[in-house]
Amino acid sequence: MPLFLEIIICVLLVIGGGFLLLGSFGLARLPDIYTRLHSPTKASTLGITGVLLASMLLQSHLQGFLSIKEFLITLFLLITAPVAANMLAKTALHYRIKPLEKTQNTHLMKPMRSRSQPAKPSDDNAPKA
Amino acid sequence: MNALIWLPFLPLLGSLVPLFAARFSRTTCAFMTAILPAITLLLVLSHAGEIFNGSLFQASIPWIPSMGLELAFRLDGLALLFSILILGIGLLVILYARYYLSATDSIGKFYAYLILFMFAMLGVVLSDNLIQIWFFWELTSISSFLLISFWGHKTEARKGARMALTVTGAGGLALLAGLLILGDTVGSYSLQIVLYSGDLIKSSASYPVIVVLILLGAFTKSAQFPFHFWLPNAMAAPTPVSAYLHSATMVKAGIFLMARFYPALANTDLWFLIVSLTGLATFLVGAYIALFQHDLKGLLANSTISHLGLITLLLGMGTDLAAVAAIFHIINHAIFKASLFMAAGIIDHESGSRDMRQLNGLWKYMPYTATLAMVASASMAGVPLLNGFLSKEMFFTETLHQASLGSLSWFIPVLATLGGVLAVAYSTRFIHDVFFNGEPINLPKTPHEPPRYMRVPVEILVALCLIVGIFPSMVVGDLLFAAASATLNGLVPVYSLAIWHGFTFPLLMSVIALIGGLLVYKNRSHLFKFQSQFPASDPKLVFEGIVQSITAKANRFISLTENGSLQRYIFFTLVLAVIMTASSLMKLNTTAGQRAEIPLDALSITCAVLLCLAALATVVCHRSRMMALITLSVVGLIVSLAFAKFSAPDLALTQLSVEVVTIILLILALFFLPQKTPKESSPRRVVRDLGLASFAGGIVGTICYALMTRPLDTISTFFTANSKTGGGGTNIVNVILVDFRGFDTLGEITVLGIAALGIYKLIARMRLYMPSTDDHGRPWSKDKHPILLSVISQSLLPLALLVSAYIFLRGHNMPGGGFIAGLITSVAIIQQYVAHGVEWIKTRIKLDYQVMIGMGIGISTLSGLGSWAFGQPFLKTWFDYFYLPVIGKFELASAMIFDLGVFLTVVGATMLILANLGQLTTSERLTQQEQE
Amino acid sequence: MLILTITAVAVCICIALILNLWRLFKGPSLPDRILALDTMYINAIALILLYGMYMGSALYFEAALLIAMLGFVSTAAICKYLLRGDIIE
Amino acid sequence: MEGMYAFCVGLLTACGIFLILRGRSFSVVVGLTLLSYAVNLFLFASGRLKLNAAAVLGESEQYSDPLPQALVLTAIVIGFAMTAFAVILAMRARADLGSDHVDGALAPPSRDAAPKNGGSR
Amino acid sequence: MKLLPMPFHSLLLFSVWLLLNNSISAGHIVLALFFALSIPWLISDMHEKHPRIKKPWLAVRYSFMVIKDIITANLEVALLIIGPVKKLTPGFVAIPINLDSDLGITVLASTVSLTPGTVSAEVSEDKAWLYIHTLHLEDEVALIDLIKQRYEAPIKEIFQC
Amino acid sequence: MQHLSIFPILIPLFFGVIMLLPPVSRQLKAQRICSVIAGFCVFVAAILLFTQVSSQGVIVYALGGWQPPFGIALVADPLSVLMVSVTAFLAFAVILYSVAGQDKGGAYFHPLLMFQVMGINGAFMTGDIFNLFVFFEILLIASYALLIHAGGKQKTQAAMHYVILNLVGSSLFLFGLGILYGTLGTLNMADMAIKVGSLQGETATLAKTGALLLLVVFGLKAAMLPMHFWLPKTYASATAPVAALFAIMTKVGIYSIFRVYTVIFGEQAGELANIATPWLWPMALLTIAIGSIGVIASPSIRILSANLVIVSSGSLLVCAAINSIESTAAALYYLVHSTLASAGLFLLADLISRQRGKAEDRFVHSRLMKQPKLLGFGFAISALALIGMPPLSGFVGKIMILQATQSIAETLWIWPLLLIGSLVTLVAFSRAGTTLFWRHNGNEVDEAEIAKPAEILAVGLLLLASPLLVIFGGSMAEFTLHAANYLHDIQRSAYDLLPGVTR
Ligand code: NA
Ligand code: NA
Repeated sequence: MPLFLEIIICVLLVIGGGFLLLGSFGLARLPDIYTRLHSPTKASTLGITGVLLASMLLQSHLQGFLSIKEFLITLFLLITAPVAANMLAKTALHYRIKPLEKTQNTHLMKPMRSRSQPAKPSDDNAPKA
Repeated sequence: MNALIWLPFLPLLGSLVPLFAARFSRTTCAFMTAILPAITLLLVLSHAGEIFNGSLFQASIPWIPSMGLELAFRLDGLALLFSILILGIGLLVILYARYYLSATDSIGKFYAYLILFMFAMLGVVLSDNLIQIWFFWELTSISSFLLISFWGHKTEARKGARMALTVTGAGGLALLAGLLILGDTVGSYSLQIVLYSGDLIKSSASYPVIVVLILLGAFTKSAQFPFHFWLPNAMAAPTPVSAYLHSATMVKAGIFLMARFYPALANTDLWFLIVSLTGLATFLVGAYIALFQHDLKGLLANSTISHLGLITLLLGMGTDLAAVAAIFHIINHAIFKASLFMAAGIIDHESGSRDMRQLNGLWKYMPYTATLAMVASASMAGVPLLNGFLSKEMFFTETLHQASLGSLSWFIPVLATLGGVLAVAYSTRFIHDVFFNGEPINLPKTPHEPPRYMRVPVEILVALCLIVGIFPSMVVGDLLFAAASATLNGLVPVYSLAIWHGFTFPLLMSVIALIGGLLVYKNRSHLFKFQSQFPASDPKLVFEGIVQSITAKANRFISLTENGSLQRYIFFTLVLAVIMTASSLMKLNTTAGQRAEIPLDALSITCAVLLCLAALATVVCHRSRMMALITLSVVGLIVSLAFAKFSAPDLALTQLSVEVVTIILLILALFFLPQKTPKESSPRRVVRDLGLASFAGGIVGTICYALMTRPLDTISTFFTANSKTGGGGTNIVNVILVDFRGFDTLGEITVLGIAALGIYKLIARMRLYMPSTDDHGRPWSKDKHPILLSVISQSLLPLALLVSAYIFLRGHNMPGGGFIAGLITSVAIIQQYVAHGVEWIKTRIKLDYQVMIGMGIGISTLSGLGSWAFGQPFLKTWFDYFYLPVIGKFELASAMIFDLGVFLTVVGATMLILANLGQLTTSERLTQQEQE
Repeated sequence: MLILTITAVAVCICIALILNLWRLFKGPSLPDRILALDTMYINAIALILLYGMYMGSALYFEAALLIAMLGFVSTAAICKYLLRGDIIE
Repeated sequence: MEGMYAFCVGLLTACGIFLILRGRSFSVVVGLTLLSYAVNLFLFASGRLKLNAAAVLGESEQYSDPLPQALVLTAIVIGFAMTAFAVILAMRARADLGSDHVDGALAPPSRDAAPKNGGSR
Repeated sequence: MKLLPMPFHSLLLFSVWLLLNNSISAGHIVLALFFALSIPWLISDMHEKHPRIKKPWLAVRYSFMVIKDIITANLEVALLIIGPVKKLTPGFVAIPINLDSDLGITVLASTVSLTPGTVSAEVSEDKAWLYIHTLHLEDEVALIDLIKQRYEAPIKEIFQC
Repeated sequence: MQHLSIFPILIPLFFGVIMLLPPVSRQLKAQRICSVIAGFCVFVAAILLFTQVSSQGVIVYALGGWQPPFGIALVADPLSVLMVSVTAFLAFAVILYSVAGQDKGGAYFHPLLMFQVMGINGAFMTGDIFNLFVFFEILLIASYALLIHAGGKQKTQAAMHYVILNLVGSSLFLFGLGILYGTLGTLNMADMAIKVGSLQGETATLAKTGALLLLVVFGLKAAMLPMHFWLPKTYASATAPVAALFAIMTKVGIYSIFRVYTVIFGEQAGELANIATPWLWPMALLTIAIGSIGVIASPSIRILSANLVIVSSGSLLVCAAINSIESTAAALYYLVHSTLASAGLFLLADLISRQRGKAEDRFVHSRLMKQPKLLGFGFAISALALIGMPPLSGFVGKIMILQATQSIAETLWIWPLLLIGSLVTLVAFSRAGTTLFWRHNGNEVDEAEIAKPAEILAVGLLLLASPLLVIFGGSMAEFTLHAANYLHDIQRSAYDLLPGVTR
């Protein structure tokens, strides 16, 4: 295997592995569900892309022809990750999970739950119906 | 084969006659019924002459040789005697019953049962095979049951019949055991051989067992003490039945049996002890009880018991003369007791009562019947010039010659005389208490003489009492001799049938009996008073009580063990499995074998830790169901990774796709189930289950390890070698699935299809608990179909289908195949259901999933059937390589069609399950929401 | 070098998986756990690809593809369940 | 590796059995699923473990035993069908019997309710 | 029935098939054509009408921009994740949107989820507001502007909706 | 006719599939016609196969043309054709009965019946132990679906227990199979029989573990103590024709025990010879005992017949424990008899129950039946057969079993149990019969359902089998002896079943 190829693969792998670890690290570390959502949605998606690219290069080299079917996985993940995040956010909202204390605009959570227009901040203090 | 074979079967045919003849008048019916028995009787009599000359008729045809059962009959003196009794008295009973039964009774049914019994009884006495004897023996029990319960609407008839059947049935089983051991000892079930193997039998170790078992059969049938109680209760039967079965024939079957096996079993101390003591006890007990009966038939029944005891006693005495006497008494008792029962029946019939406290002074109303009854009664009492006297004299004579009780042998004649006294007493009571003794009290009817022909059978029998009594040797001499000869294997002693033997000791005993009996009767009030001190116990109640207490105990036991707890049932099953495997595993000394192990790596350890933690978490969190589902998913994921790691990509793919479908299914179901499991197991229970579970897990792990570390030589090399050349594919696993073991796969998709059909059945008309809030009481979100999900799902569908096609097509050569492809397609469609809802899909997809299943299984089957056209067995595959100009070389294989069937079945089944389950709520939920 | 890198990355992913599991157990809410599961799917894909690279085999690609497709379906289904109770309506 | 594998199989078995012995249908179904994982892994292991030996001709130097793999595939499918049936049956039982307990909430079986004399008279 | 009910999908399917099989042999091209035609035909009923991509070139440019943003976003997020939790200033933001098609909204929401420190959490029922959660909310107005101009505007142009 | 061996499996499969496809799937009437035709065809095929095997000997049908032990082979030997013939006969009667109206009350009755028959026949015919598992699952899943036919709480609850227990059983089956494959490396039973003899030491011990696990599985199917609990409720709650068909289901377990523990782990299995015997003894005897206790405690015909099924299982297991040619022959005769007789009783119970109003088939006072004579006659026939009283087939089976005991110890254990069991059955039946048919209040109700001709025919067919089994008892016993001989001497013929193996 040519060295440059090996280096590229290794770099891609390291990037991928790093971001994957980072995504999971964030998942474990971040303080509330809403912040945690960010971490796998972005970092892990990028990380897996790195690994996929590495795999693509290596397999192409091993098989002797351009093997780019790994793109398909990337495509799938890029399409689905935001939807999964969206569903999870909806669920978290539905479950009325308290966000981190210092989260701004928490008054928006109520209209988000009911999928209505955003309300003024003062509405948040109004007694619940 | 000769006419002998037909003897018993003529009555069998005859039992059908009354069923057809019942449509005619009762007289015609009786007449037609009598024809075949009459012919049989003539046939029997036609053999009599030769038998008197010492001939023996035998006939047999093989039946079940491996069991030792053949259809074998013998007609010797004993059989002749009994046949004549059975057929002769049977004919008289037919005539008698014609008048006895009322117009509301079904006479056809009665006659049918009666003749059926006649058949069975003839079968017993004519049998020449041990098993066949038992065969007919049990038939007599059955037909007797039917006859006793002829008036089945009466409680006492049902109970009496049940009791008789139970007691005689139990005896019958003992008899069977005895006969089987006997046959085994002799080495043949042929009676002929058995009768001549007496010495062999008596010297064998199993002799005592044989004797006891066979005698149990005989004693129960012949109502010997302590099994006598069923007979009085069988009196619930119509009187003709009592006259026939319970005096003349069936109860004599036990006696017959003893006489039949006399050469083979008798003449040992054991035989003497059991038979004579039982007989003596029965003789006295029966006579004593008879005296206190108020029921006419009860008196006769108990007297029958007593007389049967007498005969038994004679057979147990061990002398040849006693045996002769026994046989003579069989004849005499049959004659006088049948006539007495008939007389009692007439009295009952014409006065409406059988209670001797009501029946008084009937002489005035029915003098003719009274005369007949008195003669028969006198015979029963042993009055000279009547047949009863003769055999009783012989009996007394024999009692005097007994020495086997040693210095206590004088007990026997004394007790015999005592029995005689009691017999005279109850016979006197039968006459005096009924025909004299003042006026009738509260009779339902005014008594009168019966119809002319109803008396005829009694007349005949009473006449016989007299004729035999006066001219014994002329009338029954030959018959008695022949019968005795058969009983004694030809060694008949010298005996005399004269009425007068001079002033002998037996005569003195007779005189004592007569005078004593009259005296006892005269002073009966004292005896009755004495007897009334004892609490009356009805054997029927005792018997039913025992049966019911057994039933109750059984009930308690069953509800204790089968307590309806599935957990217990599973527990037992697993405990058994654990015990069995553990017992064997303990002999495994070294767990690890010689095969080299794969070294551990960090990745595997991590995955294993994940797997174990997730599995444990599933257990720990199982009460929070959603959580359990999530951890279960983790387990499933790691399992698929394991398959991938250990070189099974097909398995990994399958496990992954099945996993998702299972999770979706569980989620669907969870909606209708409680979200949380209550804590209900006691700590003890948890510990117990944990113990069992870990023990079982340990065993499985140990076996698994032991297996993996040992080398194995398998048939798989064949598959590797033939996969490409024989199956046309490089993916060996897939070739095994669609070719080498395609039959398994066909079965597997059938299972899937059936499961879908079954689930469809389960879902149909299901009443649902639909929670309106989740387990925290939150109302459900109003957003049915999140916009992002809908849009993205739509875009993913074509891609998913393409992937599915890809997986399907490559399956034969690369990991994949119809099953995985089917699951991917299903998941893709389900995703549309999740994203868009049922209504949306309904208008867009019009697939009949049931048809799809049918098509799938059908296509797979047909692809297998195609090979028949080429003379090949089912599922023989075909493949070939083709070349087309532009496309190039490609392969076509019948396995592809088979796999297509798999694909269709999987999609059809999965969708039939999930879509139907999903649809379940839709309509109801819509209305629910409108109300909100 | 490649093998070394693969091993190193595999270790990273192992740690990631354990972190995922930790979050899965810790929760505190169900969406947290589902998120952890979803992340685990992604890490599993990476793991399979790495294994394929390590073994130099392309046989494992489909497994990764399937996880990518099906993992999403199950995440979406569970979320839908938590939102609506009934996933097919 | 074999030891760890066997340990995992044993643990899965134990977890499955423990859950099957719980009284609620859902736990039982989850237990059955765990048990079927164990079964599949066990059956798979009967062909011995091999690395990088997928049973695809031309893809590996040595081949793992393909037969147990085929058997496990069949077992997975059948297991899926059975689990599906059990799950829906559990739903049905909840609907019919008013409880998700595997024994239902029925009155004691009629055997106990029958009169003590068994009706003979 | 149209020959090509979903031309974009057909193209996608065609290329994905070849991608999957790593082959451009004649046989696979035939198969790819077959699936590219047959699958859309099979599921055309299942497909709701969405606006077509009217400006493909713009779409390609947009894609590259998003990819670039994903990478930068990830680095930003990485810093936030590693950095002290105290520094986080998360918040919810409601973004008024002006897209008529569900597809457009979906693309916008997805883009937003993949790029700078934000996750789309909800779309209002009237499809006029996109609610997002952001890890690092400093200037709400600037964020809204950024999203509307950098992402919403090109999407609107691409789909002409 | 070279494909005859597979007909008993393919015919029901084919018709089952036809019934799922339009136009047949749309009309119950068409399904009924199909079903009757299928039942008849299966029966004819079974009889043809029976005669062919009787005259020409064993037929091996290598599926896919792959020679055993590599491919799956169907083996038509005397035992399997006997079982298949009984199944076919029973199935035909059950179909006849069900077309009279019991097939209503739920979808897919007839296809499921077909699949059930396919599963049972397959289990009997296959010569491959994993294929046996597959057919077990087919017959089980079909039985689950049939059990819940027509719905109702009792059925749901019974099904719950039945299904879960059997799922556990299936898991154990697979564990067992894994062990056996892991030690023997083959799945064909004849091949296993050959290979097992050379197992030694620890591998043999491991194989023994697997074999014993299979015994648990088969015991569960056969309702062997302590795994019999599921049976009474399951059989008693099933729809009549289903319950009747279930009569053969426990026999599948029994069959498997005979097949596996005489053929594979029989006399010639070296270190593993007769491993099941010590376990079978106590459990078989206890099964008879507990079945008999159940018999006496039964409050209704259905539960009574279910308990009789347990007793008959126990008796058959005793024969398996004796493990001799004679006992196997006895078992086969008894098996045929008890299957058909108890099936007949299940159907009869339904007819009786339909005419007795609320009392159903319980042994209590009730109204008058519409057809007391007909039903009473049928009841008497099946009672005599099941008690084991002459002149019906039960007594032959019973005597054959009694005669098959070898040692005094065996005799002392078996005889009293079997004979007391018979007595208990006699008591139970006499109580049942007198109560059912004679203890009524005299009221006749018009709406009571009369037994339909097809139903009477079905019951008649099943009951008729009993006297026929006695009349032709000689040839029947000869055949079972032949089958038993073959089974016990399998080592000699094993290589004939394995064209793919050279000695
Ligand atoms: Na729904
Ligand atoms: Na973002």
